[in-house]
Amino acid sequence: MRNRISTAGAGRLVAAAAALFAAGTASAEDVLSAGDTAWMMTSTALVLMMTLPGLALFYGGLVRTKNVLSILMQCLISAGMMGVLWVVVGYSLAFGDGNAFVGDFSKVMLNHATPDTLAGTIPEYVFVMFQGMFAIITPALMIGAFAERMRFGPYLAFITIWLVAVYCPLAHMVWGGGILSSWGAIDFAGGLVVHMSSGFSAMAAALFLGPRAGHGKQPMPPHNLPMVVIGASLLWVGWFGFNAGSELAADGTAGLAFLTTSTATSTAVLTWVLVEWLHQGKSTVLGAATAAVAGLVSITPACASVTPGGAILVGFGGALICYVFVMIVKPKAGYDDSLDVFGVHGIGGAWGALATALFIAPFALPEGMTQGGQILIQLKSIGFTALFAPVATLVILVALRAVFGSLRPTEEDEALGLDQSEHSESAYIEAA
Amino acid sequence: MRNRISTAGAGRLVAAAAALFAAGTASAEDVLSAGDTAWMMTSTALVLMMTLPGLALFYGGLVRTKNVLSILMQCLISAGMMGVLWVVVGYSLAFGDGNAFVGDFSKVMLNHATPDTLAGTIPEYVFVMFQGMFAIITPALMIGAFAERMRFGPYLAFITIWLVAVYCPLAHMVWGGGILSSWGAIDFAGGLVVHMSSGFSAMAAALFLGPRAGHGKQPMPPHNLPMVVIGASLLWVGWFGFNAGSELAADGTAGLAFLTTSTATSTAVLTWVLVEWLHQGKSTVLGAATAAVAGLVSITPACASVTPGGAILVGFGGALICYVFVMIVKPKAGYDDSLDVFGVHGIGGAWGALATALFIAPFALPEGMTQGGQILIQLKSIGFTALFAPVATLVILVALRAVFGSLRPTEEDEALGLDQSEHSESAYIEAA
Amino acid sequence: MRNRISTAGAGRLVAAAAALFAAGTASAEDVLSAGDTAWMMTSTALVLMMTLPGLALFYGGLVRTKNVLSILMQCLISAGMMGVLWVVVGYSLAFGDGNAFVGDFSKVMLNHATPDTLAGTIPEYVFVMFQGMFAIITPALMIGAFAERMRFGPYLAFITIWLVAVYCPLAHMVWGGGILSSWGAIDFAGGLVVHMSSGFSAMAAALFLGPRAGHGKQPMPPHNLPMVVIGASLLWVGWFGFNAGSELAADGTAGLAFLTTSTATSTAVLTWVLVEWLHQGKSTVLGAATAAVAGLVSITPACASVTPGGAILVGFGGALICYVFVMIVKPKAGYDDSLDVFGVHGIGGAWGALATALFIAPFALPEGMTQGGQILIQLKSIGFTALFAPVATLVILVALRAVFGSLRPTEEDEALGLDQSEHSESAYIEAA
Amino acid sequence: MKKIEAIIKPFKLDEVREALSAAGVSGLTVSESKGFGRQKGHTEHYRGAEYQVDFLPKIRLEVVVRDDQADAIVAAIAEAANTQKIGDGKIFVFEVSDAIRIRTGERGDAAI
Amino acid sequence: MKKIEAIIKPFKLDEVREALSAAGVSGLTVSESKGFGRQKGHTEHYRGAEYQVDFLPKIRLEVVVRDDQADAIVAAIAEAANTQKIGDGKIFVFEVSDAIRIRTGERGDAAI
Amino acid sequence: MKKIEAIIKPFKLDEVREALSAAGVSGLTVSESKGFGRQKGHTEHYRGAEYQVDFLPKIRLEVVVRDDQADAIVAAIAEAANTQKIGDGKIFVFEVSDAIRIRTGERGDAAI
Ligand SMILES: Nc1ncnc2c1ncn2[C@@H]1O[C@H](COP(=O)(O)OP(=O)(O)O)[C@@H](O)[C@H]1O
Ligand SMILES: Nc1ncnc2c1ncn2[C@@H]1O[C@H](COP(=O)(O)OP(=O)(O)O)[C@@H](O)[C@H]1O
Ligand SMILES: Nc1ncnc2c1ncn2[C@@H]1O[C@H](COP(=O)(O)OP(=O)(O)O)[C@@H](O)[C@H]1O
Repeated sequence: MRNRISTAGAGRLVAAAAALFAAGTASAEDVLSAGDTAWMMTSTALVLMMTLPGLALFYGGLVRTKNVLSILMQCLISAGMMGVLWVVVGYSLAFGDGNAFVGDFSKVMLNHATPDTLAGTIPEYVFVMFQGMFAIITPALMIGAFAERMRFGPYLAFITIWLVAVYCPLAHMVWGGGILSSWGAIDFAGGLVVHMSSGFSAMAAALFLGPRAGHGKQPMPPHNLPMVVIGASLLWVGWFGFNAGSELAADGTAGLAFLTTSTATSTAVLTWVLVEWLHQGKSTVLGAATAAVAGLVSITPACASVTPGGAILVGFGGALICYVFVMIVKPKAGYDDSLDVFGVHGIGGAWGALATALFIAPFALPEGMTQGGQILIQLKSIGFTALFAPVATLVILVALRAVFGSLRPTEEDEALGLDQSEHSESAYIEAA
Repeated sequence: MRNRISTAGAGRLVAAAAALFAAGTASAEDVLSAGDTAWMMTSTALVLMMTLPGLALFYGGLVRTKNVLSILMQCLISAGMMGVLWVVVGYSLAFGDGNAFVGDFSKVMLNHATPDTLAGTIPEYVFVMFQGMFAIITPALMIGAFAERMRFGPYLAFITIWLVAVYCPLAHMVWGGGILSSWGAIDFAGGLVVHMSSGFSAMAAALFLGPRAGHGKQPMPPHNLPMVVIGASLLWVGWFGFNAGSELAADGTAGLAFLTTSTATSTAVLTWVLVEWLHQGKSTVLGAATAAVAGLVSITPACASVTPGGAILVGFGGALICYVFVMIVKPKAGYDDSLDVFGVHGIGGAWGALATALFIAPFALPEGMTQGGQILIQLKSIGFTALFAPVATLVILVALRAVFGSLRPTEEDEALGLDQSEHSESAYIEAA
Repeated sequence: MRNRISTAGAGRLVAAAAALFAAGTASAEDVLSAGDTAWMMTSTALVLMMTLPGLALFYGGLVRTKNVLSILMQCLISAGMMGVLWVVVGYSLAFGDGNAFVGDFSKVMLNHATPDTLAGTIPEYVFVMFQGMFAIITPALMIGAFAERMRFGPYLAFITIWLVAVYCPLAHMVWGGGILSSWGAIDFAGGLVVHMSSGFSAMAAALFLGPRAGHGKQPMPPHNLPMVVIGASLLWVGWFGFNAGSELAADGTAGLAFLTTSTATSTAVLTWVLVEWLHQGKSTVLGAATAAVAGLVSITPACASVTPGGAILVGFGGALICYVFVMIVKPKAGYDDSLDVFGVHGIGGAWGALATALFIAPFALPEGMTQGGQILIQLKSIGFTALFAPVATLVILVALRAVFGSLRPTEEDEALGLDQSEHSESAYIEAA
Repeated sequence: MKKIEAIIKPFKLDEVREALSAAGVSGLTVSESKGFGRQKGHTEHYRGAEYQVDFLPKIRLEVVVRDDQADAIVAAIAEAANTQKIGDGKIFVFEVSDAIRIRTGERGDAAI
Repeated sequence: MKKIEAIIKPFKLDEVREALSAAGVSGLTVSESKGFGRQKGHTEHYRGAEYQVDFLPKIRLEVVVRDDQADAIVAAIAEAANTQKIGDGKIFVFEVSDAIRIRTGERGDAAI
Repeated sequence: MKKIEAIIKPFKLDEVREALSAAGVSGLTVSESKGFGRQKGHTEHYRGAEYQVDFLPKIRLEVVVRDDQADAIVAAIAEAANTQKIGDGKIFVFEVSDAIRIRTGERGDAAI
């Protein structure tokens, strides 16, 4: 077995970058592996499934009946817009050579590649798509924070700019050979790039847009909990592609990432259910579903760096910390992060990025690095992401408000629901 | 990377046929690849997922509450009947030697094969199942055209005969070494065999059966749009198996097919949403979901023949053309293709088959062929399919009407809904 | 192609055990295959999908509205608790050396393994997770028998003990080199270990808990049949991982298992639909969905031992026998196996285990064994499982009743529904 | 004022509403309901369990009208909802003591 | 004629319908409703947000009967729907001015 | 006794219920309904098919009160449900001949 982690400094990111930069030059690596390719195509399909239908159902079930279609539409158009944008320019900005902060235009329209071009042991086309599915889900994760109160037009403009201005640079900095990668940050599958970036940006957007009408006064329970559970389940299943796929190969490290992903998630579900039981007297299905996502987020950056025992600790900690944020801090603080994007992805992602170093297995520690040193690197990277993403997001939103006037629907339209006001459709019709 | 397209005249079909005919004789190809086999088993599972639950949900959500179960049942029994029929005789009729128009009975019951028999680099059993899932979904695609108004018995008889009389011959002609293959038609994953054949046959059936009672007078909106979106999403995910699986290997061409599939689909979603916005003032979730399917259909025959840029054009054109058919032509013409099988699969499939040649990449053009020549071949193949499928379908339906009397339920039963009248069940029960 | 069946006495179980016991010692087998690993990670994800969301939806749709969340929660917590328990101790008890009846503590916390440890040609971590998904679904299968009437706390305690006391020993006896394996029992993917064990245990639990209030007097139709169909469909798709994954490799035997799985299931659907038509005058969607599961269960132990023709017989017999149990025996006998766990998994599993020998293909018969001899071994194994599982289950339940008082909710809570009484949630809310 | 309550077949709602508009009614309220009567229900099958459905879906329509309109309105409903088949439903007429339009506070005939 | 309106617990519907059939009623209409009263609601939890559910599911049953049947019918409902627990519900009686069977145009007692 | 029936906008239900509790009402029943009136509906689009939705969601609230409470209750509802916008709804008042509490058999004012 080829253990990429132990040989490759900060892990997959460097391996990926190295593979890409090496493309075209002959090397021992430069042979297509059908097994690795099979796994990566599967993983890519799984990551799309996380957004469609996974996330769409998870968020769609959590909102009120009158807004479920607006959520589905926001997920669909993320797959539409990001899917095109990624091939046209996003991939190049993230994985083109460029500088320490962003790529360049050398890979625009993928004109540099053919079916024969490899990235490591897989076709570069497959690598492009795998990464493209990350570019589809990351903006979509933010939807939950401003659910039920953002118009479709401004939303579409927002995620389009956000991909180019926030996601691609961050992906480049961490995975494309940029500055965080040179610090030595470990972010195997996207604790920083995907979850912290979306979670902290989402929080900024939630604060910027203000709470939903009636927030805090009127109950807004999920309109369909089975839908939430299907969504969470498909997220769990798809996340195996997200995490174990991030190895870019079907090997022992992928196997480790697969195992830690599931173990941390199981632990998080169990922990949340028991804590809620003690704290509230009963445990809820919504709690268990939320816990699954919290566990998945937490293990994402750490999945190839910890032992099975470490995964249990990551999942346990992730459940506890997210529980506190979702169940205690948010209600007290009073902000309207409607579906808890910050509490789960922002906080869970930061925890995971830290836990990566806290529980790092000996075989995963880069050569010449101490655990203490790695902890500091992780903290620095967390701090960087926690500042960069929301600040950039606010700049984008201010600009968009200048263009669109308001990003929100009118009061009347918000009361009517976005399904009607934005899309002229009803989710459920009991016809005669 | 082994690029099948460039070496194999009209592409996969010949490669597949060659592999099959060569089975038993030793050759360099005749070694099982675990990687290819892994990908093909995955692809096969994905293609089943397209029908169950993908298509079942997509169509099921589009009909009225009282008919949703009838749709689910029609999809289930397609998996039941076609699944058996394929193993017993269908595979042999499609992929047995036979003549230019249809296979023979040499592979009935798969008696010729053992677990050791290969088709190229994968077990023939896997190839049989992969093709079998196509034989399950193709008849099921037609359901949408005569939804809400065909009795279960006649439907079951219809698809059974249709598989043997329309699908197997066409699959043989295009993929089994038959006449269209000898013309040099390119149909990588089934624009002719699957989508045009079902779309044009469906149109014939819709006209033959006549419109639903109340069609054009009474609104018949989808009873559950989230169900439609889950269905479209699972179709998208599963389609990676359909298209990239059609390479029968996990290689660079599969990677290309994977990438073009997703890119064309994203483009189609984006295009439809923007066009609908301009044309109708708002874009709808149903539009976005329809667009995804239109994009997927369009790229199906072309997915291994175009560059990423070409895929954008295929998706863009597919969305535009299907939009016009679904939103403008159908309402004007007044026929009741209830769920737009013709407008999406028939038209989209024909567009894709043509676009294959219009946007063909240099590496995909068969040796010694000009682009103009390929365009003519594609047009001839489109014309052939557009005639053969619906005519054969009409013959079958006329015969069935002679046997069954009417293929439709009584007026009263149609008003009551097929769930009750055909299956004595209700989809949703709010019990005490 | 390496045909494990023909070389490995009682099949996969011995191969798996051999591979594990051999781990650490160098051998020709001891090389990681990326293709096999890709397929096994895919299979593992598919088997999780069978529970979440597959089984959760299948069972969730079958109960009344007021209990759907309790089902989802029981499935979620199985993934939570079993997922942790398996890594901590379950795997060791099942696949540790131990004695003829149970493993040992040598693999507790997986401390023996690293990402480099192999099980055959795949990372042992992947094997652990694949088996772990079986440990998640098996207890969850029992939920159907005592649906709508078991409190969450006792349920959680029950499945926790059951895994350790029933599942792990049985898995060891059959697959871990224990006594049934030494008899020569063939149970490729879990007819005994998974389906009979859960089916017979479930029956014991149903009898022990007694019928639901109103059982036999009041109709309790499924609250959401489309949900049932999505569940059954995802079970079908996921089952490819369950069965073909049980080969632990992407080879010809996996291809056979894949094909027989689908063929038997299609046959079962077709059979049930036609039989119900003849017997009841109409065929139902619920029947078709039930048939799919019956077919899948029946082929599970036999999937690598029969030809395609044999698979048709297995599916046909399975549908017939389960039909009789579900539609005739149960209503007559009057016990409340609410969602037919016994009738489908218990009976179907036993049938499959017998059919494995009845229809065994020559290439699958262990060397030196006669078919008659194999039939006797299968019968003996069926008898053993049919006794061991329910008796052990009863002992557990008696003990739990001593601890918890009653395992059931109060009459009032049962009338209110478990969603409210146990979890304080409503599945569906039509908010203002 | 009179309140006219009609229990009708669901698919007849649009026709009835049009007939009422034509007859000068400017507002009405409907709700989903289930009716038991001479019209036969049906049997559903779930894994061998038979389930008799006696209650059939009906629309319950309420409209409050001036006394002098009542007869015409009853006749309009009766005509529009009639299919000559069992289960077409009933119309019931009640006295209304008072009516208030919430928005304006208007009372009596002015409110409806 | 009288209209009898009863608000009952949903699980009592079958019993009540049988009691009414036994008492000679040949038609009735029910609808789903939610009741607020002395019977306590419950609390639901959603990610720490508490949500007080005051309205409980009830069945609203309407039956129009001849004047001379009214007392017997009221008694039949009251008996069949009674569980001796809070929340069993209410029965209200109203005068009906007229009744029409849509199918036949019959009026008055003949229509019900 | 009087029965007061109010057709109100759904999002006003909580306020109205509180106003009624404040006014001494201890029980009431509500059901979902759809109203047609001066308030405009909207158009929905499904693949080019336009679908006019004339009926808007309303809550139908019923409360039976003593004769002497009736005016105050009507006023309380009218105030709490008022948004000054078209579609706020109506209140209708009816005579009740009798009321029975199922659990106890109490009759008349004691039953409500
Ligand atoms: N006495 C009654 N009180 C209230 N509703 C009734 C009564 N009789 C009939 N209905 C309603 O009228 C509907 C039609 O009645 P039914 O007896 O089936 O047919 P028809 O009205 O043609 O005689 C029933 O489904 C029920 O909703
Ligand atoms: N004054 C009223 N007007 C209309 N409906 C009422 C009234 N009082 C009670 N109800 C209905 O009767 C139901 C039962 O009332 P409740 O006070 O809970 O119990 P009980 O009838 O046993 O006193 C309520 O849920 C409500 O639907
Ligand atoms: N004559 C009527 N009979 C019964 N319900 C009515 C009547 N008129 C109006 N309604 C109900 O009242 C609601 C509000 O009426 P509408 O005309 O829209 O506004 P407003 O009450 O402000 O004039 C309607 O949606 C309908 O449910």
